[in-house]
Parts: sequence; structure tokens; C-alpha cells
Amino acid sequence: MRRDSIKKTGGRFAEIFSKYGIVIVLIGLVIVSGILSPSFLKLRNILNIFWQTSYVGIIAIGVTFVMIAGGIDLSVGSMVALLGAFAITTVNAVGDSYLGVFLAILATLGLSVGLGFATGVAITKGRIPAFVVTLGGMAIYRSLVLNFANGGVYMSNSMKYSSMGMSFVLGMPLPMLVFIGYALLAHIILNNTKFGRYIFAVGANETASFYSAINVDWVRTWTYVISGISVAISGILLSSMMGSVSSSSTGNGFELDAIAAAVIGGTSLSGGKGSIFGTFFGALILGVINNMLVMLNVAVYLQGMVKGLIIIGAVLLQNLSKE
Amino acid sequence: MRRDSIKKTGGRFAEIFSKYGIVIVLIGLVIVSGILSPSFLKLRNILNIFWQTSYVGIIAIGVTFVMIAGGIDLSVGSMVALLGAFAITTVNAVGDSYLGVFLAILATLGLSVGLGFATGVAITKGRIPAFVVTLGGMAIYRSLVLNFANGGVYMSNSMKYSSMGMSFVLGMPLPMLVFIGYALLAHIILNNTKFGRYIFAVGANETASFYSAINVDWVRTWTYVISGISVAISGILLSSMMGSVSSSSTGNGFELDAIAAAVIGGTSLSGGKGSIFGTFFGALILGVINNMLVMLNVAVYLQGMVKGLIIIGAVLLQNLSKE
Amino acid sequence: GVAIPAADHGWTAGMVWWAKYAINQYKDDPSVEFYLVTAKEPSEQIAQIQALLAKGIDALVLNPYESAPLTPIAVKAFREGVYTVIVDRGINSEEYNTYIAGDNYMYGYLAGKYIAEKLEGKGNVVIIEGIPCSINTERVNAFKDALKPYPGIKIIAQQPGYWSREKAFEVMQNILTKFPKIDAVWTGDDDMLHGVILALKQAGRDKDIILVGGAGEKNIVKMIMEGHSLVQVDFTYPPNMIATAINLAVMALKGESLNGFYQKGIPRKIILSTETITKENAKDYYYPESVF
Amino acid sequence: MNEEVILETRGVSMEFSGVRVLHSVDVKFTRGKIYGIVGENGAGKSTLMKIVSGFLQPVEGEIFVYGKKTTLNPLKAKELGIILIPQELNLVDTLRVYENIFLGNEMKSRFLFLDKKKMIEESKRLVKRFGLNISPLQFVYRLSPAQKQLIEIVKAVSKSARLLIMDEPTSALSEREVKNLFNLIRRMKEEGITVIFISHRLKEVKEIADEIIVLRDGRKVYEGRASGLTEKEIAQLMIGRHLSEMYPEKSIPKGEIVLKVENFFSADGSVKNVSFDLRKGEILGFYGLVGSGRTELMETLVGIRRKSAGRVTLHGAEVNITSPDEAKKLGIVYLPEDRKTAGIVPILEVYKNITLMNLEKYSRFLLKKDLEIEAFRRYKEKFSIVSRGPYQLVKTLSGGNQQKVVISKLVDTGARIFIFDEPTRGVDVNAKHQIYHIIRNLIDEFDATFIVVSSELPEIIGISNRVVVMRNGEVAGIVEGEGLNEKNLIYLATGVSEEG
Ligand SMILES: Nc1ncnc2c1ncn2[C@@H]1O[C@H](COP(=O)(O)OP(=O)(O)OP(=O)(O)O)[C@@H](O)[C@H]1O
Ligand SMILES: Nc1ncnc2c1ncn2[C@@H]1O[C@H](COP(=O)(O)OP(=O)(O)OP(=O)(O)O)[C@@H](O)[C@H]1O
Ligand SMILES: [Mg+2]
Ligand SMILES: [Mg+2]
Repeated sequence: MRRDSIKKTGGRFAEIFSKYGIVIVLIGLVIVSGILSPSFLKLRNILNIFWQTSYVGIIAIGVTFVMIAGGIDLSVGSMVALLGAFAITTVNAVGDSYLGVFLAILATLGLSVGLGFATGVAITKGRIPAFVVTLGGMAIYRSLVLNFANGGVYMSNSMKYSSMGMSFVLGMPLPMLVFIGYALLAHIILNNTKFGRYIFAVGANETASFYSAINVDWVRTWTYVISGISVAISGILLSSMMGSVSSSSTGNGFELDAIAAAVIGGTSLSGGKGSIFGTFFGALILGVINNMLVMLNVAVYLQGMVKGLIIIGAVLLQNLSKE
Repeated sequence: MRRDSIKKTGGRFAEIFSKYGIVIVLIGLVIVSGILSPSFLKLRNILNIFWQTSYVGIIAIGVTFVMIAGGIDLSVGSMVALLGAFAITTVNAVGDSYLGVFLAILATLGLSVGLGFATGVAITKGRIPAFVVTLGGMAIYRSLVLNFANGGVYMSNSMKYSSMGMSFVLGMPLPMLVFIGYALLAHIILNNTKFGRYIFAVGANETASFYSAINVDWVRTWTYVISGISVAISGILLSSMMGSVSSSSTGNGFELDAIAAAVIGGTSLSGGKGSIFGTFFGALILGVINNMLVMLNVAVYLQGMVKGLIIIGAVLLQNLSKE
Repeated sequence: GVAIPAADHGWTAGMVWWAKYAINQYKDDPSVEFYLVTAKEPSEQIAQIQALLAKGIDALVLNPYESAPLTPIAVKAFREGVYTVIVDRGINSEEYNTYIAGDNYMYGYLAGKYIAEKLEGKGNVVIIEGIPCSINTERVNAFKDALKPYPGIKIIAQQPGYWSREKAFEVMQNILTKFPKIDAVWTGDDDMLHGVILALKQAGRDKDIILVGGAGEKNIVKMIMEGHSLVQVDFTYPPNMIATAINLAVMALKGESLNGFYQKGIPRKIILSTETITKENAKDYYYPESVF
Repeated sequence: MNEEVILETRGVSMEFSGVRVLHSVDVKFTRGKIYGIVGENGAGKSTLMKIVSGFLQPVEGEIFVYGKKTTLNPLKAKELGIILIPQELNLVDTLRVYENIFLGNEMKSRFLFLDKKKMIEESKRLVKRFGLNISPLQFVYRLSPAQKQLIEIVKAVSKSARLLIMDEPTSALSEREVKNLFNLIRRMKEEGITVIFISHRLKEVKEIADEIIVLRDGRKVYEGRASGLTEKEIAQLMIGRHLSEMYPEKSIPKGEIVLKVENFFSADGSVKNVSFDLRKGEILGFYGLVGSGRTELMETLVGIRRKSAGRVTLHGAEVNITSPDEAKKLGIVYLPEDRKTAGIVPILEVYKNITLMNLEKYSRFLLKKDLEIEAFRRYKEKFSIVSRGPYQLVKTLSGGNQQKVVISKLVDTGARIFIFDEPTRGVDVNAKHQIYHIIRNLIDEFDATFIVVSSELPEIIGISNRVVVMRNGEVAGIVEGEGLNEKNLIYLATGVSEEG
């Protein structure tokens, strides 16, 4: 907690290194993996990593908004199952047409806005800690999903819907493109709009924001809506790719992965700090680790160890790069 | 807390209600459960609830220290398996004698101090966010436990050790007594020692604490040591009660339960606020909910819903009681 | 009282479904009342059983989350005079009334044997296993045992799919990129097999490959019934053993005996055989209304 | 004559947790006038200002804006042109200067996008107008409290205000900045803007205000033209009695050198080649303009910042201090300039803040709470801290009373060398008087030694034996005796003589 931990030494290079430390860590990981297993660097595998990362990655983007505003969202994992299941059920009800798919997506987005809004209101107006509300949400959403399917699987009857999630555009998997596009959009919202500015302000200093006549509750609430929308996008992509949602397992643990991606990318749990840039690469680092474990055929019981050490190491390296 | 202020407005009643809001919520829950299912109120069941709560409860006490100082600990779930397994392995190695059990407990406590210390140092000196370090710890500890047991179970060969966790003292289960005793001790440390005061100060305003000649890093580190010790106590009680530790499942999800107990009890995720009193009753509320779900025969898939709603409602009621 | 692990993947969800199914059979029978509880962790399950015992149940049907940790409490129940039926995972004690379980060893072994014979002793095999835990280990070891006599068969990858479709899909995608030639894939259960099939389709490599899952998930059984080109067999590990166990407990309480048994009591140990599902017999294993 | 009333309160009362802090206050602000509001710490000045700018809702009373009864909220107040610069600095540290200036008031280009370019340019212009040399892209956490204060003013001025409320804007500023600010206020007055100015520096209030309003214990006790009152009379109205001599007689240092600093450099380059010595029992003043490096020097001395070179000798032995903890063990304690971030622990109780640095004294194995409470009562008495009791949270104290709590904390350590950075920031005349006498007592009774950093010229001249003047991180000169006068200090601090 030194005052001078924020000093201004170093030149241009140090600055780049500090800002893009996470990219350098990622590149380092890729190089090491590439050397250890050449097939890691195949274009196909790189695309796969992006693809597989995109589901948690999109959610992590939403969670980043919440966290920068000083909140937390533990409900995303169950919510992805709920919204995915809702999308499938809706398509099944409406019928296998483009219109049906479109309507289902719209309805799912609508539901996600509603859920996010309710969460936000409970937190800001009910003054219940975000941890409690979203922990409750996590239990409630999962319970709903399980209940309607009796623990079983929601299966899509629509070929149109299922083919969407598997489709390739310009040689790239759709989820990957959505992930990149969504990240860009989120980056712009966070850095180039009034709303984005307010999110930072509210998370960093609620009182100061209040004295700047910012409607703190409103800003907070909307971050949960954004989180909800992100979950909806991810849930739609995931359920259409799998053609199904398992009420018992889909989305389990996503909340921790999403928060981890954000934190690795430099978002602070106490608010006011973070970037979509960081979260994007944080998510990719997690994706690369998961892929690498398979590619290097790391023994099952040691995977946790390797993963844990790399995550800690990745952040430590970023810190060192800032010196 | 603010005695002077409250005396003038409401009366004695308002004061009690505000400070002990959580107790009143708990009593309310107990009464409702008792009406809906008379066997809920059997002495045996009440003792059971205390007993069952004590494992997560003891951990939650440690986590409360960490959280008041502004940190978080996600590693406790895996750590409880690791330390439980370590205790069992040590007893098995030393032999089935009181001395053996004693030595094993000592060694386990020693290990827990070491792990807590390492965590604390990584966070304070390595300047890695607590979330990352303890998320890594969670993966690493679980991986270690799995690896040494090959995914199987650590079995205790010692009757002396196994009987300890099942023993009753003064008609009460040992874990319950330890839980209550430990909570009292923790309460005193937190509220009546220099160290406890520093924990609050560091969590509430790190900069001011640093300027006030408090060794901030040292205080932070010690909270993780306390968390480690709490996990060790819980792990010893749990593994001796079960006579074994499952490498794959023991302790899964404890981290979320422990944090939830603390947060329900009024501890803030952003530090500086909290009490052992609150955590103790927060843990009991969780225990009562779990027990109630069984006693009232709530449908399996609706349990999550009920649990989520009660948790949110419990905190909301506490808020209202403060008005 | 019926205590089982929570539904966190397809098979456990199947078990919950079958438990509810069996309980539902008795809904018009006023003489029996059921408490169904599910746990996410051994100590939670212990807590639930303690609660059930406090409630005063007469019989306990228990699928232990893990054997050893649940042993003390199961023994306690037995000693309190509760009729105790242990399902699937055993406990480390003989103090129970009845034990009914699937056969994990044969479950892995038969899959291995089938693959080895189909490959005629030569080829590259991928294992996608479940969550690391003791029954998973037992199955995987049995699978490898079955392959031992065939030195020509190589296990080129062994990775966990955590009994999840999505996870298995992802892992299989990665494995497919790494290995140009894969002759057979064994997944720890049928849920993961769905993920694998999807990955194969997506990569356009859904031919010339032998796929074996396990446990008899209804859609996989249906595929076999309809003569799927890649999935031709399945090995049972039926979640409906919980329904059987519940029935056994009720029969025991009512003093009934099993049809066809000359003995009065309920058998103490029942190991269900791992049955092989093929195109011919698939319809006997197809429960369309079940969730698994 | 323009007698248009902008805002008026009628019978406004306020209470916190059942305690009245404002009693039926009626005030009226007319167009184009400058109002000075004075009162002791905790008199209710800030509270009243928060009410008229919509940040607090009164429990009783009405507010009229342009003669129309209005229920204010922050947004509405802003729209009506009522702008508050709060007493406690409220900038977002992790945002840049220009982002803070336009926070809540962003300029937009097409669509919803922010027009960063325009905001940066506009900020540059505004900042320059204050003679400030700060890049709009600088992060606010890098600024000193004085600079932050100026940015707050810039922020408020950038909005189109009709009623501008400045709650102690000068407490962190030195002569030159105050002059700039007053010029600005006069210009605004000419444009017909009404300004409310709160300060404990009565000289300033008298200089700038047309009208003076005095609050005492939450009641308005005086209202009238500023020209009719002397400083002494204002002080008398505030505290309700006669105030004796402000500064105690200066002590005579014992001559023995307790601390010697030679060729001292800080690692970040803001302190260069500083040398001075400190004699037992003396008060060594440090004067300089904003950003002259006084705070940085002190923080480096006590180990908060890193030093790069230099020798520090304590009682003849060389020491190397790397943390405030070590400094404390050597008997040196530092009162931070930035009370809000470095001084108080806001969500802890008053008594816990007071004993925080000296818990050893209050604990054997366990803390002795009764002793702590006793300490609270002692200091409450000593500094007349306005507090409802030991259990009040420090963040709910008035600004000046928070400062008194921090000073109590330092005094309680029983250290022998005190470094006080702007000790009387935001403190009322009466309490200032008390603080000076306590400093004197500590010197007389315990041979304590003081370094006092201050931007307030009368204060630094009134209490110091010698004064070190800093400019651009270096020592520009050390004055004592005859040479210790305003002219010399300003000359050394700016490098230009008053005439030139
Ligand atoms: N949020 C709050 N909760 C409780 N009491 C408060 C709160 N805010 C202010 N007070 C109390 O109201 C009284 C008036 O405070 P105020 O800040 O208006 O004083 P002030 O005149 O501005 O003093 P200063 O000169 O020290 O700034 C004080 O006694 C203070 O403790
Ligand atoms: N020579 C300099 N060039 C640029 N920035 C400087 C220089 N000296 C100091 N600063 C900056 O100015 C700020 C003020 O420094 P410091 O707080 O030490 O000044 P001070 O003399 O105490 O003045 P005050 O506290 O009244 O602002 C610091 O943030 C520091 O980084
Ligand atoms: Mg004030
Ligand atoms: Mg200064």
C-alpha cells in the first residue's frame, strides 16, 4: 500500500508492457504449449479455443460490468441453463422456422432483461448484498430448470435452431464471431459512453458519484441487466450448439470461471477497475489452459494443480511486468 | 452499536431488534418449521442442526476474519479435504493411540498454519488478488488430495481417532461444543484484542491503517492463517466423524456456504464490517434451512427455490428490522 | 427415507427420476410415506440422514455419496432398527439389511472387451472419463484390464469429461484436432457420448469409428434400436436400481417376500449384472418417459 | 437594484438518528451576492449546504427556489443551477482529471458517444485559467489534496451555476491559489452568480463576503453585512464568548539537535537535496506553494514513500526508516494531510480511531475498553470534539471534528517528534487555539519537537521558531527571528518578490 507503488518510472516500453501484460502472458502460454505439443498451433485448434471460450467469455463480459460497478453475480451459471432451456422450449413451441428462432431469441433476451432488472432492484432498492441476491438466484434458477424438466434434458426439435450454433461464418465459428463482436461493443459502451463512465465512477467512489448527481442505483441495476443479456446470448449459442440443455449440469461452475476471467484480466472485486480488453484475454487464458491440458494429455488428477499454478502464475507475471 | 443515538429515538425494543435482527429471523424460521413439522423441535433434531452446522460454521468463522480484513478465501472447501486427509494419513502412520491422535492434530494444525501463511504472503507480497490466489489454491489442494488417493478415499485405521468425531460431551456432540467454544474465542479475538482491531481498520481503510503505523501486510496474512486453522479444526472434526475423507467430494462447495454464512450475518465483501456473532447465526440459519427442507419433505427440485428465497428473505427482514 | 446424491448430471438425474417414479407408485397407499432428499457433498448427506432419523423413519434407502464417509451414519441407522438398504456404492461395514448395486467392474470391462474385439486387437482408443472419483477409477481400470491382452491397442488420450455433454464435446473437439486417426472412443457414460457424437459430426469425422458409452441413456438406446452406424451397443448401469431398492424396502417393511424366491426374507446382497444392449434387445431397455 | 431571491429556506431542520443538528433555519440568498457562512466545527454548515443543494432531505421546513416551493434532489438542483463543492473531496481517484471535471456532465458527440477530445480541450482551458499545471489526462490519485481541491472548483465552475456553494474550498490552499480563487469568485459575481463561501479562515471570509451568516449549534445566530464586523467580532459570534490570544508565546528550543536530515532525495524525484535539522523543543515550520514537495518530503521521511539518497540522523545515530511502523517505534509520528483517505477509518467508531495508533497502552492481553472510552472523553474535552459519544462513526462527524480526532490519535501515541501536515485544515478558530496550546504543552511537559507543514501564513508565522521554505522540491531558504515575515516567505516560495 505504498504511495509510490504508483510511480511514473520507465519509458514507452514499460508502459506497453504494463498495459498489455496479459497479452504477453497469453502469448507466452501459447508458445510453451506449441512447443510441447505442435498440434496446439493448428489453425483448427486455435479456432476451437476461441469457440470454446466464447460461452464463458461472453458471460464474463457481462460480469465485468457488474464487477466494475462494485457488484458480483453468482447466478450466471444457473441462468445460462434457464435461458437456454427457455429458448429451446420457445422454439419448440413456435415451430421450426426462421421466424420461430428469431422470436425465441427475442423472448429469451426479454426474459434476461427482466431477470437482470429484478436482481438489480433487489440489490439497490432492497439493499440486500449482491452476493446474497445472486446466490439465491443461482439456487432459484437451477431449481426452476430442474423442476420443469424433472431433472432431464431440454431437447430442441428445431433443426434451424440447432444448426445456428454450429454454423461457420467466414470460416470462423459463429460463437467466436459473436464473442469478438460483443467484446468490441462492450468495450465501446464501457469506454465511450456516459453510462460506461458512470459504471466506473459508481464502482470506484459511490459518494463522489452521488455528489456528481449520478443516479447510483440506476447505474448499478443496469449492470445486472447487461449481465443478464450476456447470459442470454451465451445461453442461446450454447443451447443451439448442443441442441439441448441438461437441467442438471449445463452451466455448472460458469460463475466462477466468468469471475476468474475478469479478475485475471485485472478487474477488481471491489469495483472501479477493469476492462473488457482484460476480461477478453483473461477468458482466453482460461480457454488455452483447458485446451492445453487435453493437448498435453495431463494426468487427470494433476490437472487442477497445473491449472491453479498457471492462473496464479499468470497474474504474478502481469504484476512483475508492471514493475 | 450507536447506543446514544438509538436511546433517544425508538426504545429499548428497537435497539434489541436492530442488533439481534438475525437472531429474530432465526427464531422465526424455527417457529415456522416447528409448527409445520413438530419433530423439528425434538431436542435430538436441534442438537443435530448444531452438529451439522458446526463444520461449515467453524470454517465460516475463519472466513469472517479474512473478509473483514477485505479479503476472500475460496480454497477452504478443498483445504478441508486436504487437511482431513492429512490428519487421517498421519494417525494411520503414527498408530492408534491418544498420543498418535494428538500428534496428528498438532501436525495438521501446523500444516494449516503453513498453508494459510503461504496464501497470505502470495496475496500481500506478491500483490495477487485474493480471489486468484485462493481460486488457484482450491484447484491445487483438490488435485493433491485426488492424486495421493487416486480419486479414492482416505480411511482411518484408528478407532480412537474415529470415535472422537462422534463423541458426546455433556450430552452434546463434540463438534457442536467446539463450534460454540471457537466462536466465543474468535469473538474475543476480534473485539477485544489489538489484532482484532487492526483487522477492522485494515479492511475499512487500508491507507489510513498504513499511515497509522499498522503493518497492513502482516495483519492480512494472519487472517489467512486463522482461516487455515479454522479449516484444520473443521477438517479434523469432519474426518474423524466420518472416519474417512473422500478425495473427490469432501468439502465441495464449503467455500460458498461459508461465505454465505458470513454475508448473511452481516459481514461485508468489501471489508471493514462483520461479526462472529452474525456469522454464527448466519451459519445456523443455513443449517436450519437444510434441516427444514428434509423435515418438511420439500420436493427435491423445489428445494433450491425454497432455500434461495429464504436466504434472500432472511437478509431482507434483517434490513427491515433496522429501520 | 430415501437419500441419494443430488442431480448434477444426467445419470444422477435419472436416479432422482426413478426414485420419484417408485415413490409415486405408492401414492395411494396410506401406510407408507416417503422422504426423498438429495445431497451435494458427503457431510450434507450425513446431515440429511441425521434429520431423517430424528424424524423417525422405518426404512432408509441410501445411495451413499461416497462409501467410507457414509458408513458410520448408515451403521447408526441400522443399529437404531431402521431397515437399511444400501444402493450402488457399498458401505464399509456389514451392518445393513440389503445391498443392491450395479457392477462397475464389468461395466468398464465389457466396454473394453467389445472395443478390443471390434478393432481386432489393433487401433487408437480415446477414453473420456467422468468426474474423478472412486467408481470412475474402478471403471477405467477395468476398461484397461480388458485391453491388456491386446498390445496392439493404444490408449492415445485419457481426459475427464466430468459427465457433462458440453465438457465432453469440448474435450473431444480438442482431441480430434490433435489426433488424425482415432479408431474408438469410450466415454464413462452416455451423456458424454452425446457430446462426443456432436464433436465428431462437427468435425466431419463421424465415420469409421467405434463409439461406446454406458448406462443406457434413453436416446442412446433409441439410436441403437434404430441401427445407428457408430453406436451399436451399450452396457447397462441402470439408474432404476433405486426404484428396485425402494420397492425392496417397502416389501421388507410389509413382510413380503420376493416372487420366485423360496426364502422368506429379502436377499441381502444383489449385484445387478451389466447387460449388453444391442439392436435386438434395445426396446426392452427403452424408457421414453424417463429423463435418462 | 437587483434583489432577486434565488433560494430561500424557511424553518429548515435536520436530524441524524434522532439528534437535531439544525434548528429551524431561515436563510435567503439573492442574486449576485457573496455569502460567507461561518460557525464552529459541527455547527451545521455543511449539513445546511447539502440540504439546499438537494443531497439531503430536511426533516422539517421548506425550500423556495425563485420563490417557488421546491423539493430538491441532486438532479433537480443541478438543473436549477445549484452547484455544491462538498467539503470532503469527492473526486473519483481512479478516473482522469478531465473525466472527473465532466463527471455527471459529459459532453456528447453523435449517438451516445462521449466527445473526449472536446472535454479534454475544455479541461485544459479551465485548468489553465487557474494557473494550474496539470494534464487533463492525469489520474486524480496522483494529485495532492490541494490540487484535488482546485479540480473540484474547476469541476463546479464548468457547470452553468447560478448558485455556487463552496464548502471550505481554501482549507488546503496557499496564499496564491486563494488569490486566484477570489478573483474568480468576483468575476462570477459580476456575471450575476451567487456564491456561498464557507471557511474557517475568518480573514478570507471578511475579505470576500458581502454578507455573513453565523451558525451556532445548528441555529442561525447572526446575519448581516460583512463590512460592519471585525474578525474578532465574527469569532465571538461563532463561539459565543470572547477568544483570548490566538498564538501562545513561542518556546525557546533547547538547542540539542534531535533530527538531522542531509542531502535527502525521494525516489520519485519530487524531493531534491533537502537538508535541515530539528532542535529539541522547537516548532519547525514548512512553507511552500501547492506542489512544492513538502508533503512528499514528510512522507518520505516516515517511510511512506521511498527515498533514493540522503542521511537521516536521530539523536546522533543514523536511521533508515521504511515504514510508518518503524518511524513510530523511533518515536516519530506523522499526521497526514489527506484526512479522508489517510487519516480516518470512516466506518469505525470515534474512540477506536483515537486509540488506533496506541493500542499497546490500552491492552494487556485483552483491550481495556473502559480505558479507551476514558481516552475518548479526555480528548473530546481537550479539543472540544462535537460528537454524540464514543460510538458515533467517524464518518458522521463534521469535517473539522474528524480532523480533531486524527490529531487526538497522534497526540495519544506519546511520541516525541511530531510531523503535522496541515494540522488545522478545516478546524475552527477556537479549536485552532486549543491545538496550538496543546502543541505548546507537549513541548513544555515532554520536550516534544514539532514539524508543522502549513499553507496558512499567519499560522506558520504565529507558531514556528524557524520556517523552512520549499520550492520545486528543494529548500529555498530557512528563515527565523526577524526574517520570519509574510513578505520573506512568499518571496522564497515563489522566487519572485511581491513588487516584481
Ligand atoms: N450522516 C450523519 N450522521 C450523523 N450525524 C451527522 C451526519 N452528518 C453530519 N452529522 C452531524 O451533524 C452535525 C453538523 O455537521 P456539519 O458537517 O454540518 O458541521 P459543519 O458546521 O460543517 O462543521 P465543520 O466546520 O467541522 O465542517 C455534526 O454534529 C455531525 O456530527
Ligand atoms: N517538481 C514537480 N513536478 C511535478 N509534479 C510535482 C513536483 N513536485 C511535486 N509534484 C507533485 O505535486 C503533488 C504535490 O506534492 P506535495 O503534496 O508534496 O506538495 P506540498 O508542498 O505538500 O503541497 P500541497 O500539499 O499544498 O499540495 C504531488 O502529487 C507530486 O507528485
Ligand atoms: Mg463542514
Ligand atoms: Mg502538502
